[in-house]
Amino acid sequence: MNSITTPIALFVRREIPSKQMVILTLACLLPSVIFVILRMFGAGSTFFEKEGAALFFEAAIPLVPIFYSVAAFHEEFEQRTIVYLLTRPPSRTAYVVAKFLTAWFCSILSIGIGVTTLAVLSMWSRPDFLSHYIFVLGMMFVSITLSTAVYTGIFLIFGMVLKYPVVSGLIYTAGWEKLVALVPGKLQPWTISLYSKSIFIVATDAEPQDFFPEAFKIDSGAGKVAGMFLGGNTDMPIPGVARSAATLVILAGLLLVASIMLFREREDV
Amino acid sequence: MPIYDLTYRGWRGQRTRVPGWFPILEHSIKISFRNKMLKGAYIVGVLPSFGVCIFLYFANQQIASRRMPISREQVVDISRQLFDLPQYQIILYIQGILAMVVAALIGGAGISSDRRSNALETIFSRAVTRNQYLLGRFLGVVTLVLGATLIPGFFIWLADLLFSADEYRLEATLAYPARIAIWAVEFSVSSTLLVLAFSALIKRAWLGTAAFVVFLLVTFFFINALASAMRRASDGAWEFVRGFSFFDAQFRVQAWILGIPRTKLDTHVSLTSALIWVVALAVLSVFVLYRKVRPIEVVS
Amino acid sequence: MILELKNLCIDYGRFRAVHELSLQFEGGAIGLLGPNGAGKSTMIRTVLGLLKPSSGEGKILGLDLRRDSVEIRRRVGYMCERDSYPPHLNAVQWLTLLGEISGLPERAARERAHECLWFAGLEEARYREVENFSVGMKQRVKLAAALVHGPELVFLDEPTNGLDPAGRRQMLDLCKSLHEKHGIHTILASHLLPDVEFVCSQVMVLFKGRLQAFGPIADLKRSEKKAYVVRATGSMERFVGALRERGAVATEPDRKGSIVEPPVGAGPEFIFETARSIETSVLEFSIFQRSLEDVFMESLRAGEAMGQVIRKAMDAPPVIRTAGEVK
Amino acid sequence: MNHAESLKNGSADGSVKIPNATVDIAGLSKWFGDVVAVTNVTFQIGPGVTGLLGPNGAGKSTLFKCMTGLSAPSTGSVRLLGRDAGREPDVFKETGICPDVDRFYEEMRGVEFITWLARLHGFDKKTARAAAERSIERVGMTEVMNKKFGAMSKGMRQRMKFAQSIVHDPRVLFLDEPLNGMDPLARHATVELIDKLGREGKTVVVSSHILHEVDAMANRILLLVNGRILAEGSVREIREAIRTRPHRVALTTRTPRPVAQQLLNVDGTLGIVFEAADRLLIDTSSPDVLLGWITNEAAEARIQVDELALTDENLESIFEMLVG
Repeated sequence: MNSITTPIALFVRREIPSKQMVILTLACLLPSVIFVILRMFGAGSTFFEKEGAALFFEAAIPLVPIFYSVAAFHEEFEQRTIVYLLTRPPSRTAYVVAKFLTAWFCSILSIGIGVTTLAVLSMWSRPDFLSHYIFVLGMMFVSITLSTAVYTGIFLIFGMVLKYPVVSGLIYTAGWEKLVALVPGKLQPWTISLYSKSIFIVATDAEPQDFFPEAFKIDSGAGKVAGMFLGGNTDMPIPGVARSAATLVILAGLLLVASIMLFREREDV
Repeated sequence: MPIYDLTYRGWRGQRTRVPGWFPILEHSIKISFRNKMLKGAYIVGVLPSFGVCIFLYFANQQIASRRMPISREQVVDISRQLFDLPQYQIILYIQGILAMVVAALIGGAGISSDRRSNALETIFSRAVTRNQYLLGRFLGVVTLVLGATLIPGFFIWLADLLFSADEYRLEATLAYPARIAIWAVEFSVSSTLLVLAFSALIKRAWLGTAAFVVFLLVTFFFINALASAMRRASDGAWEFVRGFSFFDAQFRVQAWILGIPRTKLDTHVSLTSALIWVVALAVLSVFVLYRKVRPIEVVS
Repeated sequence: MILELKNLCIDYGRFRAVHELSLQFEGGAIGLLGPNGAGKSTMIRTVLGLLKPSSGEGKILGLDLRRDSVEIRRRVGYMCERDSYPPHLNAVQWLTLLGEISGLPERAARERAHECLWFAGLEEARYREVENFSVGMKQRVKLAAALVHGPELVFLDEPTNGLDPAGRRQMLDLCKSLHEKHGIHTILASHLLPDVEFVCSQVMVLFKGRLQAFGPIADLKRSEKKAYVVRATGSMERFVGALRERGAVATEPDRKGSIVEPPVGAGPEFIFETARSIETSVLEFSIFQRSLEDVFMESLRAGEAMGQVIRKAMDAPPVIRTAGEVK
Repeated sequence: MNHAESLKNGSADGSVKIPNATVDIAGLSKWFGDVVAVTNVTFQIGPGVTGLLGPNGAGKSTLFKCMTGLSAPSTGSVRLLGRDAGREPDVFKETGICPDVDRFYEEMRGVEFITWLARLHGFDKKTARAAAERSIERVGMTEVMNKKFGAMSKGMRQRMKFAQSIVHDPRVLFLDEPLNGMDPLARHATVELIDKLGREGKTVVVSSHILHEVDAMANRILLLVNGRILAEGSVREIREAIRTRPHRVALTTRTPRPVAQQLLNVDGTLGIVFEAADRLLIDTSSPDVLLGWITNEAAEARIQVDELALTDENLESIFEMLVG
């Protein structure tokens, strides 16, 4: 057990005060900033479950894990600092598990801080916010926990295999997943964002189009692009919470096992 | 028969008076065109405007074929409805975005790869100063971006002029080339500075490009999300806020340079904040470039 | 006079990296020695005109350090320690660019690029990308790059770094030929004292920003002591024992042998006689000289006591990074 | 390689058996696709300092990676302390590695980084810190141990890297170019430290290109050329095994011509070259006879010897003879 906790402690120690974490956490606090500004104009009473949730589910959850998990292995391989770890007693499996848990933990932490801050701030416009939305908030955390695990697993593998993992990760989340969402039909169950969003949508008992408000479709040449990415998908299939959660858990497990196997075979350090 | 000495000889020839930035400018352009991917991107980037030219040709043919004897005002009106400043702006804006992609590909790797590969140490041990180096790098990218915006702009204007069935078209569009040129300079300078700043900020070659794109998209999404939510609350403020999204700001400034009246404009962005943001980003970029590119850095 | 410094001081903020440095280098090949943080790189950068001295005067090739920094860099070559080349360029392109930056017309720059690559022994690889070169070839490219604009003086910073023995020998031959055959004054900074000794005839030792020793290596190595370094076949202990028995002063033998001072009045034949008397033969014999390492260590000792020196050598001189360094 | 036939070749059967060997390589080959880095190498390494030499591209770093389990051999076996390092990372409790990368966790402080690495060995916080400080002290870096890596010079980083490899007091130590970038003071101290570790009975495998430094610390040499072991043993043993090359003695004297005349009559003299006006290079098949003769003549003061040296019994000339 010690051979796993020490690496985790080491990696967390490296990550917690890092510049990267500060930047990502601040980025996750941006919705709260927007909310505060709105509040000053007297608007934003439904910001949390509409625009706020959209920003978290469309931007934060798929993007934040990229940076943490790519840093986990890719940088160590590139800088070749991995040698210092591999020539120590803990096994390679232990390192993968530790890196996975660290990146996962950090993603949850950054996003969680953002979500919690926004929820607490929401009491400003609706003092009974927490008591009403405690279940929604809980489901949001369930979704964040499960989907960041899957994204972490994917990007961990990207970091081990690909040459430009950050760019590839961006192409995957900001390109592929968004593109698929625009195409109605059978492809949508192949995206992770479907499951992560479904958990939240079912919990709030909302329709997809409530979740993607018209607000994003602003009347300008540039604004239409945003509409395409954030509001195009209104006919998505919505699997139940149990099915979504199970899918995410299984996926995360498979990805972790795959990354362990990849790392055990990897040798060009 | 003499035997010549082919070993190392010194060089005592006349040195040129060319300033240090010139070879760097020349080198950056040469390098960009040696890379097949960039060359491809550049050519693809210029292509849409040719599509527009072809469209103009057929559209004008059609108008000419069913032309009836009408007054001068009507003729001018018809051609103005077919293709005028708002259309120019949309096309050129798309061209601009494509040029920005070219800039990101060329400029994003520029300074960061010099820094990362430590080539700067050797370059700065030669007769260049930091200003000359930065100027050379900057002009190298600007020239290409300028090419990718100016060439399509002028082609469209020429096509508009030549294919138009309207004999008064030249008179009506005489000011356009100058406006297009001013816009092209403004656009390429501001986007190049931004790209180079990201390139100097982030040492990994492609991460600089990625960071630039992420920066643009994130500011765009967040500013627009903020603006759309504010829209219900206040009328003037949300337009002001939208000026802080680089894409929207560029769009607004472009409309201003091209001289499109506010009433005809299909966008709600405040010109003041757009101008502030464009200038501020440029100043910030220059600052970053100066901070990050230094011959010698003292640590601790 | 190639390099003339007078009371030169260089500061980084409050840290004084070079103290009142004065020297006159008349040309030739000179080794620049000193432990890390002694001010070597500071000095090189000042002399290249990249750093402004805070006080004092300096002239290089007759050019003023403060005023003519660009002209200095036009006429001086610099081979830096770390790899330094942009990606996706072949050797000729890279050298041509550097030549043009230094003010050569384009054609001349290209011709010079080929010539320098030939000189560095890279004629077959000149159209390949520098990135794909081996360590030894990268070092050669750097050497060629330092020469492409036809400098009158070159700084070589650790030119043999990472080279294997054969590559190192070839590189040292090239460095040596710069001065001997082509009349380019050479300043060689290296941590490998044998390299410096091979290439240079003079040396300067910097320590904590001060000049500790300066002059021809042969003069510095000369020793007053009349002694010999001796190694014999068979047991050295026995040989040293015999030498001592017969009145000589001999040090404990190490891998290089023993330093023997014959008794007063006896010449070198005394040592051979002793060897013969115990039925062994002399394997190696030479007149004792201080090694360059001794000279180096002693010049540092001159400043402070040795123990202190090693500790003090590390008290926080700032780390200087050049433009590219990624950490 | 004309001298190779006089040496045993590095095949599986002929290698030297070493009692209490800690590193045991048998029939090791390693290839990456078409690239063959190491071919059928067999050797053992015991306590003491062993120098691993070879030109660039000879397969040294691949061999290092295979020995330390970072890379799995394509065929053959690698036993480190009787175990397989790739499968049983426990062996690293007694093995230290100083790789040739110049990278650390740059945002960490020196002592902190090494403490963490010590903790990976299972030390608790206090012990790890103490071990880190002790190893830093051994490499003489106590003064700067609280600096961040980003603010250290190359030589300091190099020594910190050395410190991390000895933090757990390993029995086997692999050092890949440990002296690179160090200044003469640090080199001197580090060579002494390595020499001391060897005398303490540790197995130290050290690679370096600076032959005179290897000469000063290693008592055994492994010479790797083109992915194969070309020679192993002490400098003396290797020199004696090269029988095809005559021994060369350099003699500086004020009367070179008459001396050369007489030398021609000495048994075993194969040739004499005048290298300079007063310096003779004598090729001989029996150096003992020649040296005996010179000693005798010099003792009688019949010839005046200014300098006498065996020019080819050092690592540099052996390397040149074998590798060229």
